[in-house]
Amino acid sequence: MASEITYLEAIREALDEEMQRDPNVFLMGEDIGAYGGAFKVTDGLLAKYGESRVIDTPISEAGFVGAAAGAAHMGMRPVCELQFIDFISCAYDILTNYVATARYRAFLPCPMVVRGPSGGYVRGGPFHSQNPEAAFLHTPGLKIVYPSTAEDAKGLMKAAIRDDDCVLFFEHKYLYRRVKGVMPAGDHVVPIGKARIARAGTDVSIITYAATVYKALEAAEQLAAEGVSVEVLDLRSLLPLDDEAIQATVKKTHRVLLLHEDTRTGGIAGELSARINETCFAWLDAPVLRVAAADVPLPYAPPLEDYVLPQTADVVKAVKHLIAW
Amino acid sequence: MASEITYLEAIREALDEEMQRDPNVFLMGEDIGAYGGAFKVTDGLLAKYGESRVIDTPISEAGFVGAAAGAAHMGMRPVCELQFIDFISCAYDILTNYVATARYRAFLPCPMVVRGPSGGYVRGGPFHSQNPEAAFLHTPGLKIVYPSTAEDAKGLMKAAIRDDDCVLFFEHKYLYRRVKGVMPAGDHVVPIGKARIARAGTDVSIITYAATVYKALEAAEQLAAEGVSVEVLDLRSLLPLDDEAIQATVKKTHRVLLLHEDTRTGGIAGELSARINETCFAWLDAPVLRVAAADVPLPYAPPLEDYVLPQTADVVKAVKHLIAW
Amino acid sequence: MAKPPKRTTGPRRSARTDGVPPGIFARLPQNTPLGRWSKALTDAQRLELYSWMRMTRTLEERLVALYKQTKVVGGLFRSLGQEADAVGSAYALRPRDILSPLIRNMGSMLVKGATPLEILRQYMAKGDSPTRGRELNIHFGDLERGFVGQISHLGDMVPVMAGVALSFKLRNEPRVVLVYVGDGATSTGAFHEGLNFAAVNQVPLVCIVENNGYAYSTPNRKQFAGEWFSDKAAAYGIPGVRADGNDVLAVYDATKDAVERARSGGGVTLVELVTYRRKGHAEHDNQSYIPPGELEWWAANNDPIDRYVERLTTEFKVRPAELAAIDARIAAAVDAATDEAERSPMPEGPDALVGVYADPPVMPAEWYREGVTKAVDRHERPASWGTSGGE
Amino acid sequence: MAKPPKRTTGPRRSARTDGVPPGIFARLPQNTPLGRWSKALTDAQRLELYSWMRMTRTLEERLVALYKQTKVVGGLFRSLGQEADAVGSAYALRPRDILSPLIRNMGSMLVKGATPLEILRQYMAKGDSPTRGRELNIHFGDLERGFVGQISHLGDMVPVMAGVALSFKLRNEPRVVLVYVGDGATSTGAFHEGLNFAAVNQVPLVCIVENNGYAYSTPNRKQFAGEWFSDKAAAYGIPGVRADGNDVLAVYDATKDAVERARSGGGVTLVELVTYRRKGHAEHDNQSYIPPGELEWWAANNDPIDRYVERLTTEFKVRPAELAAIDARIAAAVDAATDEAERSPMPEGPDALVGVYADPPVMPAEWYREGVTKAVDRHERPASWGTSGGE
Ligand SMILES: Cc1ncc(C[n+]2csc(CCOP(=O)(O)OP(=O)(O)O)c2C)c(N)n1
Ligand SMILES: Cc1ncc(C[n+]2csc(CCOP(=O)(O)OP(=O)(O)O)c2C)c(N)n1
Ligand SMILES: [Mg+2]
Ligand SMILES: [Mg+2]
Repeated sequence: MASEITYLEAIREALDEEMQRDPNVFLMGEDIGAYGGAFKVTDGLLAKYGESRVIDTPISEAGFVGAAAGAAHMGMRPVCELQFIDFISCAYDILTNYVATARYRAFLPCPMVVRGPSGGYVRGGPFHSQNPEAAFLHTPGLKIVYPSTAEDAKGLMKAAIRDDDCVLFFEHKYLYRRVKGVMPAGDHVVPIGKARIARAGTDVSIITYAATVYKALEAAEQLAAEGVSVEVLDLRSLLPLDDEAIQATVKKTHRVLLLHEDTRTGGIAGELSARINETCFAWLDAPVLRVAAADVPLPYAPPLEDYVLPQTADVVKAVKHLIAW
Repeated sequence: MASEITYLEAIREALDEEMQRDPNVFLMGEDIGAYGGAFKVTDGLLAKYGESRVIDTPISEAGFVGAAAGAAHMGMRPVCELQFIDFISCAYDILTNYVATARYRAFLPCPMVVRGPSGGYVRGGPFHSQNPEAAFLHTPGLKIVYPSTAEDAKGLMKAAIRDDDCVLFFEHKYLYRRVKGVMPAGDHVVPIGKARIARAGTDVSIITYAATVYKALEAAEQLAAEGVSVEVLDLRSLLPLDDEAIQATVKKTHRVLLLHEDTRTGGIAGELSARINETCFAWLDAPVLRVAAADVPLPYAPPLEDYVLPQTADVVKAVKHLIAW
Repeated sequence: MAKPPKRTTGPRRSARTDGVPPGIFARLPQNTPLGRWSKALTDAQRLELYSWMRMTRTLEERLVALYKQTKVVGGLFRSLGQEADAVGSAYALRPRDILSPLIRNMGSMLVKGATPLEILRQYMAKGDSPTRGRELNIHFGDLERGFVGQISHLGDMVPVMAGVALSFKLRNEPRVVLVYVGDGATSTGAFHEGLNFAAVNQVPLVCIVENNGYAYSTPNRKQFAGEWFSDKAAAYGIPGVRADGNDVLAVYDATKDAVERARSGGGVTLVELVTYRRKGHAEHDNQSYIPPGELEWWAANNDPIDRYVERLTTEFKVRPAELAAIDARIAAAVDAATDEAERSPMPEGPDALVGVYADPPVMPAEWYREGVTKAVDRHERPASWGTSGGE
Repeated sequence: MAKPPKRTTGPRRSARTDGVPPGIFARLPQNTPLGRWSKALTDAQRLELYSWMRMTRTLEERLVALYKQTKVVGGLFRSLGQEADAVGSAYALRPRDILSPLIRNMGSMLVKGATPLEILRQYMAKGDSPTRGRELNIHFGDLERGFVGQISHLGDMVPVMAGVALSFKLRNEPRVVLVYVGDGATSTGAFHEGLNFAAVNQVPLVCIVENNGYAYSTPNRKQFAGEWFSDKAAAYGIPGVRADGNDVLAVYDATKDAVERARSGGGVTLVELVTYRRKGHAEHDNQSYIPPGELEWWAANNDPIDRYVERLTTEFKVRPAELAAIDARIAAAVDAATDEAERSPMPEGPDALVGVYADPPVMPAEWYREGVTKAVDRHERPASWGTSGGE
């Protein structure tokens, strides 16, 4: 009888099951072996699979992400942990120039996963709270997922490891131990590229992902009390985007709020707004609005972080504005 | 009596004048000294200013861009050349994490310019044709400019060097020797953050920048013959964006085409579409459409590059679609 | 070419316990003979060195107490057992010289004039802390006093400080730059690019590798296939030096040699200071990965403060009472600073929008905050509605 | 610690003309005495080495002709004077070993089975070229034959090939990986991170630094403050070797030593091959930055093919006629390949959308192309228009 496990445990379970299933799957990263990773995601896997499949690396994000690509060409399926996703910037060149283009320019398969703790609301300051997804959105060849539930964390990780291309797997550290779920029995795989309706509604659609899914749900709850029916779409995959699901919710409610934790300018909401405009213009009863972080580096002190990041009250206010439109 | 000079010469003239004006301005980059740079932008400056102000660097984009930041803290005004802007990915960490946040987190001024030949239409293939601007759009603390004319190339370079923050200065290599202009007399500075109406019109607005400004102008010319009046807005600055100018043209024509050379998904047009929707929704008579590169790495063979990049005929077709709306 | 190819072989690895310098168990540590610079130190200066080391330890112990009371926001990083390398190296600088600390170089910052009050406020994320609550722990700086705040991304400070040093060279200022990296950070591309850039340009830079045996949980042997980090100097064509990082006078001598060589135009030096990290990476780290006995051995046999006290009282005839007086003065200072820091206010939310750029000075507030509605005022559609084409 | 700090000093720089190995003007080049491996070469193998060097030069000369006829799309990169280092090093590999070439390693690719036809089609951007017109010049690979296509970003292939080597180690395959970098590429962070990763994991990797004196226009002294790139091995705790890159047999010996050490579990070796770039960075480069006489000296005194021919005909008693026959065969092969490559079609535009991902296999065409309009069909607003709330 399956019991609840956390988002973090769900990721570990996926890694464990995939390593069990496929001997080509192995892990690389800083302090992921004996220590089990900064957040203990890989805890226990060294003991179970040994040093050749759980490799502690030097502090060299470009080094081991590049090495993952080389191993992937040869049929291995590496999963790289970035101690914090903020350090993915050190592998930006390798990922966008080498990895993303390998199949296209050289017909080299590059099945690999790059994962790491992401996001804010944890007083991590400017270098331990980042949401870098938008920086990779215009890099054809990469896939990007960012789950909000334990079930999706597990199912998407399994899909990512089995995917024949490179998947950037963002894990929200605020959710690591705060959200729990009961894993579906059997080989639970969540397809990449499919969004999820987190809450059905008829008046306004909130399209979001990761930690802000919960801000949206809280807001929806409050608004329901006031008779406003909010639909919450959890994208889960950011590249490719689930255009069908996006268009369906827009054409259902005619009012759209885009919500994310990344900065307003240059965040993924821009791409969403453009797509909605291109495909659902006539269905819109109000402008597509965005609630996002202010355009500043994320500061560390609680009052500052709370001020910069989107809060439930902001979502409520924005939804009311859309309704009043 | 000023005569015409090229876009490339205009940049050199700006560098020269600023080095003359301010002894703190100096240049760093690969092969910029004796060789004058891969495209000869800095040709002659070594002879004029000497090795201490025109510094050939090892092949270390993170190294010399980081060094520029340190020198900038101490009151210098470094201008870094990336041999091709494609290599800015190697300095991505330093730029987004160190440089962009220096003022905010540590009150350290970081007046520096990072410049380099960008863009396609030159058969450069996937690693010598990139348009990385969108990757920096969600990095508060950076500024981004991307001129399309020789006059703006000079005026914006002077503004960038005088700016007290880091400016990413993208130069379109297709335009280097193809476009010419007569420089305005005197100290010609073009303010960062101000767009330019490249052609006035009343029926449709094309908002674009860099090389595709000319695709837009060609299309406008063809469409004029068919009685369609197209306004072309050349953004010039991408961060910050000129919201006033964008709103003005939208509210004037009610129909908007966003055009850029970067990939459709994740390109800057997304941000533009979102802003237009948020601020001009009721003025729109048709959806905001995008013409951009296909979502693939840019291939090298002429038929492939031509197929992937936006062409004048695409713009004409999209404008007609907007008009017919 | 004329001569047949010569084979140069990399350093051999001598057997050793992870993270513990070879032979460290073999003999008890011995102090390095006094060098040119430490010989010239006055009694007062030797006591000053002691006070900075003591201040470092006392302040960190206070921070631990505050951390346990959850008054510290975020993680707490200790330099227990590394006080000598931080203090002795920074002490080798002149007032106008500049350093960039690592997370374990609070001692270096104190030497350069950072105050306990500033550090306490930083750790408590106070609004009047040096970064106004924007950055964590000791991530702050002051160009006037001569220290530049680090960022988290390891290695990045090397190219940055190489650039600071470049500015000194370009302006012929007789100033020197000191940048600290850990054993782990030497694996980063930024370290490599920055140090090579500095070496080629012969800027006045001293790069200190604090070899404390571990990078988080990673022992040296998983970080580097060689034996000594000072051997990396050969890759940059610069001198590489190694010193006992727990002998504050040896640290001072080795660093000052390099600093004064840099000042006189001798370029870059890589200085490895061999020490040991006795606490976890941060307070939350239980150090389960440390071989048994290792921590205890270092605590018992190679504590930099114990070693220095021993030396002061014997070799330099300092009376224990003098040291006790210093300890008391420091304890009082830390108490006072703690009370004041606790009284400090937290920052105000809207301050988060200030100072991203010189121009504009403030970022716009989101429209749904504080009744800001500009961006999305309900649009009044103009007369031209429906008709296509403009006014 | 016990012993006083030891100072290890970086290599001294000996005076030399930029980019020219010290003493190279002092004496004429002498061949390195035959080593263990070259001694074992058969006559046929020695001639094979010759043919690959000749093929490299002949093919590049053909490319120059096509370039002048503007039949080459993009730049043309020569390895004139470096044929020995490319061919001799690749010849040290076994069929199942894998290498990653640099822009000047066409010769290495030929040894590994790349054909003139493939290379000509690549340079002409033909639709049936190995990358179907997606990538330039010799940027292509074939895992079966054992070469991985490089990307432009220098240094990146080092971590990638370290990963290929890691896969061999993890699977206990007796295969070795060879990665080439230039003197300039050693300054990149990727080179450092990749080589250190490989060294720590003791993977079967050989890293060859082709020291040809210049990186584009940048002479060695502006790239590296040391003297020999092989000295960088100390920074990774691996053996560093140096050989005369213009002596094909010396190159073969030095590389094969490293390759077989790697195969037998000996880990990583850094091999510096000292050679000279006699053409510009690419054909457009007029080499104005080269000190007078340098190019001429190398052409006259240290051409790797001339040196090898001399040696073959004297030391190994090869008849000039044999070599002439090889040359003729190669010329004919290049002629035939050229004709065939010229007949090849250019790629079709829509092929650009294929194969970015395994899934989806094809990217959607833009709606304004070929009557695709899906994305922007004129929307039919549903009944609910104007009423807020859904169906
Ligand atoms: C580029 C980068 N990767 C990873 C990290 C996460 N991280 C922070 S400290 C640390 C260990 C640092 O070890 P070392 O350099 O030896 O310094 P020490 O903590 O021992 O003083 C790591 C891996 C980081 N800050 N930056
Ligand atoms: C990261 C990076 N920066 C800059 C360049 C531009 N570039 C291409 S080749 C080259 C010089 C390479 O010199 P070297 O490594 O010595 O190889 P060589 O051409 O001499 O064989 C440069 C600077 C690049 N390709 N990658
Ligand atoms: Mg350490
Ligand atoms: Mg070279």
